[in-house]
Amino acid sequence: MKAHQVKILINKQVSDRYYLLKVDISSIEEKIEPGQFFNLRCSDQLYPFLRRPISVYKINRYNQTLEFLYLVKGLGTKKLAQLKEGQILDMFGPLGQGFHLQDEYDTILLLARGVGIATLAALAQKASEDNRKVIGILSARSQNDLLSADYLSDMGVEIHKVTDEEGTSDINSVTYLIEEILQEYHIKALYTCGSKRLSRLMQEVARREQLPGEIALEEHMGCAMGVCFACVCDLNDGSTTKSVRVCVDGPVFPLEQVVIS
Amino acid sequence: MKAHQVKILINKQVSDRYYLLKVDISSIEEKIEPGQFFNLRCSDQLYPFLRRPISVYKINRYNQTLEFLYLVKGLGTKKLAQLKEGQILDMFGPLGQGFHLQDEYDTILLLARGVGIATLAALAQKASEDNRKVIGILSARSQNDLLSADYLSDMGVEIHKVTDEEGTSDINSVTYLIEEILQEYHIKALYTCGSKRLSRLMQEVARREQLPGEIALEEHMGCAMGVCFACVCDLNDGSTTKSVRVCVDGPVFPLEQVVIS
Amino acid sequence: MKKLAVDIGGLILQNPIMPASGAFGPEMNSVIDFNRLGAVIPKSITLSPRAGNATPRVCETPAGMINSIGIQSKGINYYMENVVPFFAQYQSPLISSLSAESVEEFGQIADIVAKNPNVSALELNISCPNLKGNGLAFGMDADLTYQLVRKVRDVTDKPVITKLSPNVTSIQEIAIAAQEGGSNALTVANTLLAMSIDVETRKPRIGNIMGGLSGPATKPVAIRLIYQVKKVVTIPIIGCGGVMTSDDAIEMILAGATAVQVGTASFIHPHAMVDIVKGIQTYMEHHNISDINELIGSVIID
Amino acid sequence: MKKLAVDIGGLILQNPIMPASGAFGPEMNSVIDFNRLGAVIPKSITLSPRAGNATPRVCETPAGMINSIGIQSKGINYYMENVVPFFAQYQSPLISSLSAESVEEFGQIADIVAKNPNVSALELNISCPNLKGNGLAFGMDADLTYQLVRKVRDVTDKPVITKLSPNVTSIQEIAIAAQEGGSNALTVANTLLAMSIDVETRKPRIGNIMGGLSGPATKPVAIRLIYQVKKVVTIPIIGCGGVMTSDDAIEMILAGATAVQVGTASFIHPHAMVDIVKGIQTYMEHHNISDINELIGSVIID
Ligand SMILES: Cc1cc2nc3c(=O)[nH]c(=O)nc-3n(C[C@H](O)[C@H](O)[C@H](O)COP(=O)(O)OP(=O)(O)OC[C@H]3O[C@@H](n4cnc5c(N)ncnc54)[C@H](O)[C@@H]3O)c2cc1C
Ligand SMILES: Cc1cc2nc3c(=O)[nH]c(=O)nc-3n(C[C@H](O)[C@H](O)[C@H](O)COP(=O)(O)OP(=O)(O)OC[C@H]3O[C@@H](n4cnc5c(N)ncnc54)[C@H](O)[C@@H]3O)c2cc1C
Ligand SMILES: Cc1cc2nc3c(=O)[nH]c(=O)nc-3n(C[C@H](O)[C@H](O)[C@H](O)COP(=O)(O)O)c2cc1C
Ligand SMILES: Cc1cc2nc3c(=O)[nH]c(=O)nc-3n(C[C@H](O)[C@H](O)[C@H](O)COP(=O)(O)O)c2cc1C
Ligand code: FES
Ligand code: FES
Repeated sequence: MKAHQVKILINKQVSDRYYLLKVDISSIEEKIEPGQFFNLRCSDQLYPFLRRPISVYKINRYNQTLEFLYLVKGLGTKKLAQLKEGQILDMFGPLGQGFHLQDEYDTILLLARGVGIATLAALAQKASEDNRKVIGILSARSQNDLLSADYLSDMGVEIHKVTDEEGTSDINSVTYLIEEILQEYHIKALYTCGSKRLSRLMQEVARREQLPGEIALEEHMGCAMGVCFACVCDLNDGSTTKSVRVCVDGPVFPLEQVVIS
Repeated sequence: MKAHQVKILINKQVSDRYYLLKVDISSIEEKIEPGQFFNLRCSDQLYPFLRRPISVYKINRYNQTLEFLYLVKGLGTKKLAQLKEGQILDMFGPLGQGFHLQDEYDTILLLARGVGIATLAALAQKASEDNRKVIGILSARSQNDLLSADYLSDMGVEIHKVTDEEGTSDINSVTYLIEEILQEYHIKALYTCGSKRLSRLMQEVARREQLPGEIALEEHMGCAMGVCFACVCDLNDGSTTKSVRVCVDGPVFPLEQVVIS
Repeated sequence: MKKLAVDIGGLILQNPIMPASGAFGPEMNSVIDFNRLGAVIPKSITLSPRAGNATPRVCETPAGMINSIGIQSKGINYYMENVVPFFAQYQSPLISSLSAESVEEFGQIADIVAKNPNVSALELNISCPNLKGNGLAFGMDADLTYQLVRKVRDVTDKPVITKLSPNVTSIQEIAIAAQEGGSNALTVANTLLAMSIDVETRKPRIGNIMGGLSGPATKPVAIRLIYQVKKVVTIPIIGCGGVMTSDDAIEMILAGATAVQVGTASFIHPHAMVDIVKGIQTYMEHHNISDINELIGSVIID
Repeated sequence: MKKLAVDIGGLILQNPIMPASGAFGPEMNSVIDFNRLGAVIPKSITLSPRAGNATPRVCETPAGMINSIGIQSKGINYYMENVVPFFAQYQSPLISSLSAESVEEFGQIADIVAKNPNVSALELNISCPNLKGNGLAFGMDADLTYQLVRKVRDVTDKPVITKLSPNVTSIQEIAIAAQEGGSNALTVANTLLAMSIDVETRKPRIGNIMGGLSGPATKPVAIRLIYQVKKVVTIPIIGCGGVMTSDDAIEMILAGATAVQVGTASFIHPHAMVDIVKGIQTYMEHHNISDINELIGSVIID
């Protein structure tokens, strides 16, 4: 991990609330894995002050490009959205532990909500490249926020979209949808990101169906290097609870162990 | 006085250390006088935090443009220099009291040092337009810093350049130069800006020759509206000393009254 | 229409926004309409004329500034003859900020000022870090604060607002002392004692060596102080420190402030106070709040 | 070659730059070379394991951040068995930051830690505003400070550094108490007690309601504190608060600091400490200063 000064190739609005940022990573030698993230310096100002953690969305080592998909939410991402093609971005990383895809996971189910879609998209990309069957449930406020759906479909992911605006994203509907998918496919592992409510649901499914799974967490960060203990969450392995740091021990954790507050 | 949002027409480097900023003032109705200044917001960030006072350099009401000539010195002017043509500049003003040019001042002597040249250039412009004879002594570190010399010559000002690098700007040489000018011309008024040392010299000349004169002062400012009392200096009218504010009572003051610390 | 009026210890303000003393004066009438402010507070005034401190008197710091004006004042006579009548032409009530070098002198000046019918309330600046040159202030001692407020209380029935110092171990103690002394409201708070050195010249950036830090950098401290004081007093609080936007003002109100002072912001955005009043209205519309008083101290603690 | 070495109460540092406790740990060795630091100080350690506070534990503010980590700690055993040996592989001396809930406990933990030959000095964190949830700290009381330092002094001959709180009326009093208690140096200072509220959710932005403000916003207060403390003590001062650049570090040294801690800056620029050491060298070259000790406290007061 290191603060890299990379060139911005694209930074454009892709839907009402989302931006796509593409950078040149030819100067980055480290391996970059789905589930990992970079801590971005959104401006050279003192306010926003902290960096912002953003997951890798598309990794293209052939073209040496990396893409991020981000929601414009507060001060930091607003400034990030103002950066222009050709400018230099200071990004610290790659950080954290990525997803684990065991060889035997030939069919996997992803459940992503909101910005979590960006995080799981990188996993879907990798799984599809390995010729695994990927089923993805994408949940968002509106169709407009489901911008990765086509990209994922195109790579062969079976996509199910649920949205608040259509009333299809409530917990019952999603539970029902998961049931159907579990009946249709022999799912080997579950992955989720982006919603506490849906994560609890996935934990239930994992327990009931005895499925392994992983979850990518978000927590407010200070250092993103494991030294400040800002980004902690609890893991419970059945007997003991231990505190872990999202930035270095995660952001990806065993689904069944995470204590969702 | 008001915070005007004006368009930047030009913002370019004109010498090693100086920039020229030209803005569109068609939205500004107030009269703008030589000696007045605007308080510029150099960036929309919280650091630099305060605005920066910069004198008007060239006023062109026909084309509705206003120019500033500024030295890139610290954080604020560095940020100012980064603003691009087409961007909007937030400038508060016009502020302060400008120079007074009595009708009978048909021949005037200006003594300016460094950024003070910018301030006196506006006065020279006005005096020349009135067909007065203007003699200007311009003092700077180097020839490179004497960028307004040609501009002033072209409008008919008789220019004498003195610089540190040539060893011509020491107090003795300037004293001698002034003597020569006073012998050659019937100077009616003195104006100075930009150097304490030279201002003291001008005060002496004014006293000895019984000449009226004015000085434009610089002082660190908070509000630039006369309310905070950050920018004070002392005036002494021979009997009593009173505290005045550079931002509203000045920046132009009677030469003989200013107490130069 | 949203109800913006608040009550500061008996003084009713049409809205909670007013200037902070020292960052406001008659000259600003060419920039904003004083009738749109909750109150007006000119710079702290002293009994005798005072010269103020050496220049430079201000310097900027990250997201803030340090000042060491040092209560430059033309004295009480000039104030009564010129400043008070000037503000009398506006409908916004005039709060006079007072500064003095002893408890006695506070009593004297309060007596003179409060007698004027055009003065609606007094603010006691017991917290100026620039007065004695060493950063000390009356407002750093609870007993002195009590005595001082009591002395002023004895000479007037008009609302008395005590402006507290943030440079103390326990602002709660001082706040309680001021309340017990008879203060009708508290301004929380004045500037943080601070210093800045130019590494090129190796000199302090302000003539007085130390000065008071204001601006957004200090807002998190002000919010904390308001929150702490709100828990221990019953009199209203006027929040002060680092407010630039209406969100900042609302943050103070949520923390426990009934009204809010805006100081340094006016140096950056001369129009700030008027913009903040508008922004508060917009916030209330968005959040469906009909009376600003509902917001006071309404921070949600789980 | 410029002489950068300084003496902190008997501990010689190759250069004056070290991390601030809580903003540094073993994990940073993949980003910077620990051998280039004047010293290393991991996060404050407690006798028993501690859980720390509710999340979110950090939020940003203008030019700064608030934290309420709350001394999450794996306890002294883990520390002695893992952290101390880890840092023993580097040549930079290890300063152990200690936190405890009573004077007795400070004595106990100091005894254990100081006995380890790989620990070069102790820093007593008597100023953490996050420990008791109400922002109070030992370091806000001069007597307690004296007793606490004395207790630790009794158990070790190694250099003891006392880290002071900025949230006090008179830091000079506490500094003198620590010196009289036997402290060999002082860290000036810890974070400013602060708070921030989200106006949309109306909730505090950090789980613990209040927390400690750090970062550039606070530097002017830290500079003032260093300047004040320098005037009243003879032991060396380690400046801390808001240092981002070598100019900031030099500003602290001019104000009176012998060494400088860098905390939050590493979150923004992970490489900050190493860059600052380089920057100090450049400054000394430009200004023709052969020994950094010439700069300590050399602010020019007219
Ligand atoms: C490991 C990780 C990966 C992420 N990946 C993505 C991604 O691919 N795309 C995306 O749009 N978002 C992602 N997020 C969330 C993203 O970090 C926040 O949306 C962003 O920090 C908000 O910053 P802001 O200035 O816009 O919002 P503000 O609300 O103004 O931020 C204020 C502060 O809170 C922090 N904060 C706010 N929300 C979050 C959050 N959800 N997680 C962590 N910190 C937060 C900010 O970092 C900042 O310090 C990820 C978060 C984490 C922890
Ligand atoms: C009425 C007036 C007119 C001026 N006209 C011009 C002009 O036409 N061209 C020009 O180049 N400069 C002019 N100056 C000086 C100019 O304001 C400063 O050079 C500028 O503020 C420096 O800002 P900085 O951030 O680059 O430097 P920094 O040194 O980083 O500034 C730090 C702080 O000190 C203040 N400061 C520093 N130097 C001065 C100064 N000489 N006067 C007032 N405040 C200062 C800054 O405003 C800022 O608040 C004028 C000053 C005044 C008061
Ligand atoms: C230039 C300046 C002068 C000030 N003078 C006074 C004063 O005379 N009396 C007073 O009570 N406070 C004075 N203050 C403090 C302000 O009233 C206010 O408490 C402080 O600036 C914090 O608020 P702000 O961050 O909104 O500016 C002054 C502040 C500044 C910046
Ligand atoms: C996330 C975080 C955790 C901290 N934890 C500790 C701690 O455990 N012990 C301590 O003495 N100080 C702690 N501090 C305070 C720092 O050591 C330092 O005093 C403060 O941050 C000011 O310096 P800075 O502005 O350079 O960060 C912590 C600061 C931060 C930001
Ligand atoms: S953000 Fe500092 S430990 Fe994770
Ligand atoms: S700058 Fe405030 S009175 Fe002049």
